[in-house]
Amino acid sequence: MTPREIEALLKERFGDRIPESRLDGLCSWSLVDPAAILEVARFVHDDEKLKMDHLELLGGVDYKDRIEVVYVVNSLTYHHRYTLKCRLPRDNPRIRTVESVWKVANWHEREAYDMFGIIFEGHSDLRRILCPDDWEGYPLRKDYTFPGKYHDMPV
Amino acid sequence: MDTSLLSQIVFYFFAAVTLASAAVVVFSRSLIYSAFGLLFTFFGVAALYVFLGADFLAATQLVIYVGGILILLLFGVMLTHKLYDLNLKTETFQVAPSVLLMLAVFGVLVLAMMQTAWYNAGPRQPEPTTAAIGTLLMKDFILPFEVASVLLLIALIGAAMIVRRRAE
Amino acid sequence: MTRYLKDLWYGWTTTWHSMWITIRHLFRPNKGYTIQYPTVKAPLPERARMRLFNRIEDCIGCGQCARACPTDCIDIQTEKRGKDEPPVFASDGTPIKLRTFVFDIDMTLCCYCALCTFPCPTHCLVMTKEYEYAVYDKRDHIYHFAVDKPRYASPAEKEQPAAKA
Amino acid sequence: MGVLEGKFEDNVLVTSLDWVFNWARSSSPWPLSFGLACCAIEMMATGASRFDLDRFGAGAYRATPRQADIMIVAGTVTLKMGIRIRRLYEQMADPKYVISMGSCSNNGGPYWKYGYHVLKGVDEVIPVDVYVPGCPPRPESLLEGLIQLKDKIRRQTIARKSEA
Amino acid sequence: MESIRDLLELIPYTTALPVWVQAILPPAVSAVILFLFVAVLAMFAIWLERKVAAHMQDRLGPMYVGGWHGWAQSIADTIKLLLKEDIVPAAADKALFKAAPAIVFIPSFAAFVVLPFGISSIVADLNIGVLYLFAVASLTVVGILMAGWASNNKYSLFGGMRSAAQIVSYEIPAALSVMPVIIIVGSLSMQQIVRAQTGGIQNWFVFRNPFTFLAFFLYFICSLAEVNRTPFDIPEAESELVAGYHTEYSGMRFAFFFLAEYSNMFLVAGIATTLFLGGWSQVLPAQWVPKQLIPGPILFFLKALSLVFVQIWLRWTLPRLRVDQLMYLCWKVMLPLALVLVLGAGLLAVW
Amino acid sequence: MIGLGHYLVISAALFSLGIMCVLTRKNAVSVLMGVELILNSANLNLVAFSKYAAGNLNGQVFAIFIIIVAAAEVAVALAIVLSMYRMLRTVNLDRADTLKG
Amino acid sequence: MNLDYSGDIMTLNMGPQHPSMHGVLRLELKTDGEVVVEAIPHIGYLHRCFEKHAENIEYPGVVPFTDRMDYVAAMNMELGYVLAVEKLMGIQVNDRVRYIRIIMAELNRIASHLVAAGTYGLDLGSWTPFLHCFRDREKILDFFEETCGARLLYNYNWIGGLMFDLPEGLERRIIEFLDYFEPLVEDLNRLLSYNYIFIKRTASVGIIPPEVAVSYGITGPNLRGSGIKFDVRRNEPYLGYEEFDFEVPVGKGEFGPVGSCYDRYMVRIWEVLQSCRIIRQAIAKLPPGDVHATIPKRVKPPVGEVYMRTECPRGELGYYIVSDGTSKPYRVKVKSPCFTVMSGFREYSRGAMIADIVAIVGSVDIVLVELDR
Repeated sequence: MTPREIEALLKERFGDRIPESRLDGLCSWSLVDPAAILEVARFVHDDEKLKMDHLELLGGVDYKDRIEVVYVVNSLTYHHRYTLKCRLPRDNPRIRTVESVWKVANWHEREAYDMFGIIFEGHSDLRRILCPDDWEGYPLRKDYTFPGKYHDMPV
Repeated sequence: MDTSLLSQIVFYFFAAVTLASAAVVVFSRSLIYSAFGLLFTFFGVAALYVFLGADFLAATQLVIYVGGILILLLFGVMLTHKLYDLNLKTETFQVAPSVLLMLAVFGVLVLAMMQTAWYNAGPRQPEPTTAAIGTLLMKDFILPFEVASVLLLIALIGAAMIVRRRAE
Repeated sequence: MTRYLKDLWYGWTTTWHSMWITIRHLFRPNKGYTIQYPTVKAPLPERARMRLFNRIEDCIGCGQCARACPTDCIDIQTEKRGKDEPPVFASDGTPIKLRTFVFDIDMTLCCYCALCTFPCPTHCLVMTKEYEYAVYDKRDHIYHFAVDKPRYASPAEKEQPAAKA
Repeated sequence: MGVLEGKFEDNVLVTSLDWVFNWARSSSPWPLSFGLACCAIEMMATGASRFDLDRFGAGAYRATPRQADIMIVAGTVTLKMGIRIRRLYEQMADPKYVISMGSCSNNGGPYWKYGYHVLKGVDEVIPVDVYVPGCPPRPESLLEGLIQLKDKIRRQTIARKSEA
Repeated sequence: MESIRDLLELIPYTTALPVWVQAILPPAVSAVILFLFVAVLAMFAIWLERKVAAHMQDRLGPMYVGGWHGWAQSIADTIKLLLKEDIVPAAADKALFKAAPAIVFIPSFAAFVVLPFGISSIVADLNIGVLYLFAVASLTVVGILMAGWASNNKYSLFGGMRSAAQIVSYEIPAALSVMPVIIIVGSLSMQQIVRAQTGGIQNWFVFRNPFTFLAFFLYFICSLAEVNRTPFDIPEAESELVAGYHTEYSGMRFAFFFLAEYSNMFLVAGIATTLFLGGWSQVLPAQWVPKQLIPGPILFFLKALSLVFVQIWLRWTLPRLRVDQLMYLCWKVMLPLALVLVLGAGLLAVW
Repeated sequence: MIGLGHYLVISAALFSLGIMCVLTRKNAVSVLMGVELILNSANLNLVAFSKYAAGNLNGQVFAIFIIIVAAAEVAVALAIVLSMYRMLRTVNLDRADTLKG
Repeated sequence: MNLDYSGDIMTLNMGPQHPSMHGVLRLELKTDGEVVVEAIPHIGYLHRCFEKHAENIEYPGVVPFTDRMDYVAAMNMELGYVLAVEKLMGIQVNDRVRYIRIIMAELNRIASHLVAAGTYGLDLGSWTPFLHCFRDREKILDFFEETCGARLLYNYNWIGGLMFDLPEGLERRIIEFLDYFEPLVEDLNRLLSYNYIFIKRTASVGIIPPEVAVSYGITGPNLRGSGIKFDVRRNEPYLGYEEFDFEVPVGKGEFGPVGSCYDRYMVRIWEVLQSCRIIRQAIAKLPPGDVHATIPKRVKPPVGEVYMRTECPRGELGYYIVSDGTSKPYRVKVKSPCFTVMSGFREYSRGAMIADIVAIVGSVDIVLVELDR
């Protein structure tokens, strides 16, 4: 399926919960209402025509005024790919976890939590993954200030 | 004669090793130390067998007691406790009465020994015992030998049956 | 039972196959695989990228290398040459308008990507084939190439020098 | 340092003992098989057929720090790992030496500037004897670093250092 | 022992020494000689292993230490290990931790006593030689368990337990695979066993009958397992258990483990040589060459070292087994095979 | 000169130590060790008598039987101890009272 | 003999420094005797903040950092990044650049798989294959060094072109190398892959069923080892891979269930041969051209975002790049194949023995820096 068809399918199914889409050859994406992400995820995973059973990438992007969560999904059956995005407020970003749809989301979400402080509600094991447990701050946010010292080692 | 003096020294040495390590077995609070004490007891007893001219028996003692029973016991100690726990302590109870009892038993035994006039066959030159023991086992003691082998088989199967985990 | 015997047979034969390979390697003369390093040194290819070197007499102090460096391991400080000074030229004829009084390369930061050597207008910054420079003190890995001393004691005395990376 | 150090005055016997000890130590530096990142691959390549670390007697990679003599810090040391590296170093038996291999462990390397999670040089946590440059160093560079380390070991003495 | 006593008598004034010194001197001297011998042997085996491994892997191995092909490499290693700091972990059980290396090393050292290097070069020709070997070998297990447990390290403990289970199990097929030889000779004395094989290669027990032929391979494989060599080196499997039971050992104590491992290697090779390859007896049939041309001890070493070489060869070829596969091999393959061999050899002997 | 009496005394001491071990220990494995001591002392007696008193090897043969029985006994006993540990999470013999009413 | 001791759960820490952990992975093993009840991976011991660096460095300067992510297959790593930026900027490279990139990527794939196979042998206690693999890998590294001057981290693929053209006569030498190398794969197989101990150690261990593999987003040889025929080079071709004739090997489950360690390992070995085929074709078709022709003077992509995925030796590598129109990327997010593989480790390692854990970690062939970035 082409991105245009996927977008049409999503629009048809979810209507105004897909507020915005951009279809170019580089990375076609649709914006998804954060509240509906789990439904949309389950839909694209289960739908017979989509069968997006492969979550390629889940990550955050800090846009200074908002944080976006990006889901790149892919189908091993039909070899098509699509991107979903959710816009979250910068302070206290919260979104439902898609762990129940793609198991790999577990670690991806932990990483996004570690790097951006996005809290995934319903996640089974939301801990820091790359940084040590007692790390402070969310390193990939644009306003992140480097800590001076960690334990007794200079940073 | 110098060799008899030397052999006496060695005898007393091994006797001391045996008894001291047996004491460790009994009095040590740590199970592992008990087990390793047992190693030296077995070793000392094996040495005493050599003194008694029982070379085959000494080797058998080492093979079976040290190589088999002691390892089994060690495994038993380690398996029945937290594996990586260094403090495998064991409790003791009734210490005072058993010390009394022990002394009493020892006294009675030694007294009885003193009182008995043992028949002494006289000193004999030690000779290889392996072939003779084999002949004895296969001729005079064939029935006990067979019984023992059956016993071993039963014990083997029984042990395996007992430890086997039942399929839940 | 056949499976058991088959297992045994496979185990036995494949072990021999493996052993045949290793024994062949043992008795085959070592076909010069090993380079006995301190006595024999393998020739490096033409393009080998090792330690950075700067021919300071050709350097015009433009600072393009420092900008290209992804790890900021090049530290250049320059000042404008005075009008009264005789003009200096690099070997390819480019006039050197800046006096480079600090040109330090910290080789402990360098990632040997050679991105700095390409923008150099006079090709004075090159990666050499020198790779044997282990040291006991890591400060010895900072290479100072500049030979000139700054003429003006403080930048405030003259206007701020052009490139300060 | 080891068992005997610092107990003797300097004399002829000590000098010849020194020679024997240093010869032994410099001839068999067993490395800890401990790789972190890119440089670990080059360390493996150094141990492999082409360069063969074993020619110097340093091929016996030990898996446990207790039996190793030199620690080749090959790769980026992160803060999370720094604590462990210090512990590993403490577990090694004297005399022990450290070769810092590659830019990252020398000084943080490419990750020096924005690496919030990278230790700026392994010498922040453990003392380093030889710094081998490169990113990653060629196997020859590591061998050269090892030779430098041997030179350093050969200059050691068990004689009591004068109080200076 | 006798020869050493003779040797000592040549030295003047020994008769003037106190009686007990006179009594204790010969065994002591022979023990020291034996120890040096074992140490040198182990060092040579280590060097050999490194060189052979290197060449199998298209490398060169030690090249510089001592000059020609790094012949002094093991010496340097040993001196260095002896000089290294001797760490006793704070959490370890100190007494057992310190005792374990000795308990591991002493049996492998003591077992050399009954190895017949030549017609007269044997320290003690016990009439229960083979049994003695197995008795002494069983002591090693205790030392390994001790080391594993006393280190207070989970890897060590795993290594110790694995090793103990492995050695105890493999002792059974190993002992059984020796039985065919003993049945044929009718004696447990090592020297007698060798004497039964004199007269050339056709008299060696490997080639005596099919049962002994198979028994040789069986014994060799079991002995590999008993000395923890690849493919049976799971107790010290580097990639799994770091270094097994000697993970926490450093310096001199580790050197003892190391020495024990390599002297054990030579020991089992020596036993296999004695039992199956004719020990010090000559290779060529006596019909062709009636007199023994090469001295016995040299022949013995050549035979044993070639077996050591096979051990090394195997080690650098094969991956290692898993614990359960190892036990499977022991109980389901080796043991039935060994029993069949004993039965067959017995029937053959009776018949 | 070492005689029969020496061995008998050692054996008696071993025996009483074994008795002591069996009596004072609560741990099942410890009790097994005590039993081993007792068996060893009996063995020592047998072998000593076989040398000094009997003059034949019957005593040694009996000792071999005892060793065999000891091996079997330890195997079974340890199996019992292990399964007891698995069920009760302890090897304290006082706790093995599930047969009590 | 079964070594399950007592039912006591014991926690065993494998790593971060452990000989078999391919770097500094830490596994928290909950063991019951020899059986691992649960293996929990802890990562981040090599987190080198690649994404932070990428945001602070100009586009061409990121390439050396992508090299350092998967240092065993640096050519492939930088290729993915470079392709992503080129896609964003709309640069069409000429055929010579494409073919050289393919040759280099495939050579690098061979080198990477050789490391994987060699260290896998090492994990299972067999040293010699490791050194034999490294011996042949050295020859590949020699080609790289001749071409771009570095052995391991190349910075060879530039945005819009290549650092250098191939040196004189390299094509011929690569062909010579392939002629020498292809028979040696059979040697390696006889030494390691067909060894019965090796098969027994791997063939029924660490099974990743296809549905688990898909759910955990496992890609590359690990996915193909589970029997799913998916290869980005074939299914979403880039660089003109569609012009090449090669097969996508999948795990066959010859000696056990499909998706075992053995299948994953063998897929790599077969892939090596397929890469040889691709290289031969690419060299045969190599057109003339200028490799610097399309390199932009200044890399300043338009505002936008791009997702580009390539087939790396370890699996599918994706770059998600957000550009804000400046000369530095606004955000670079990497989809790292090792990360997804390890995320499922807890599931497919359950019930293995301690020795199997080593076999499984080796068989999924992770590179820790790529895992942690």
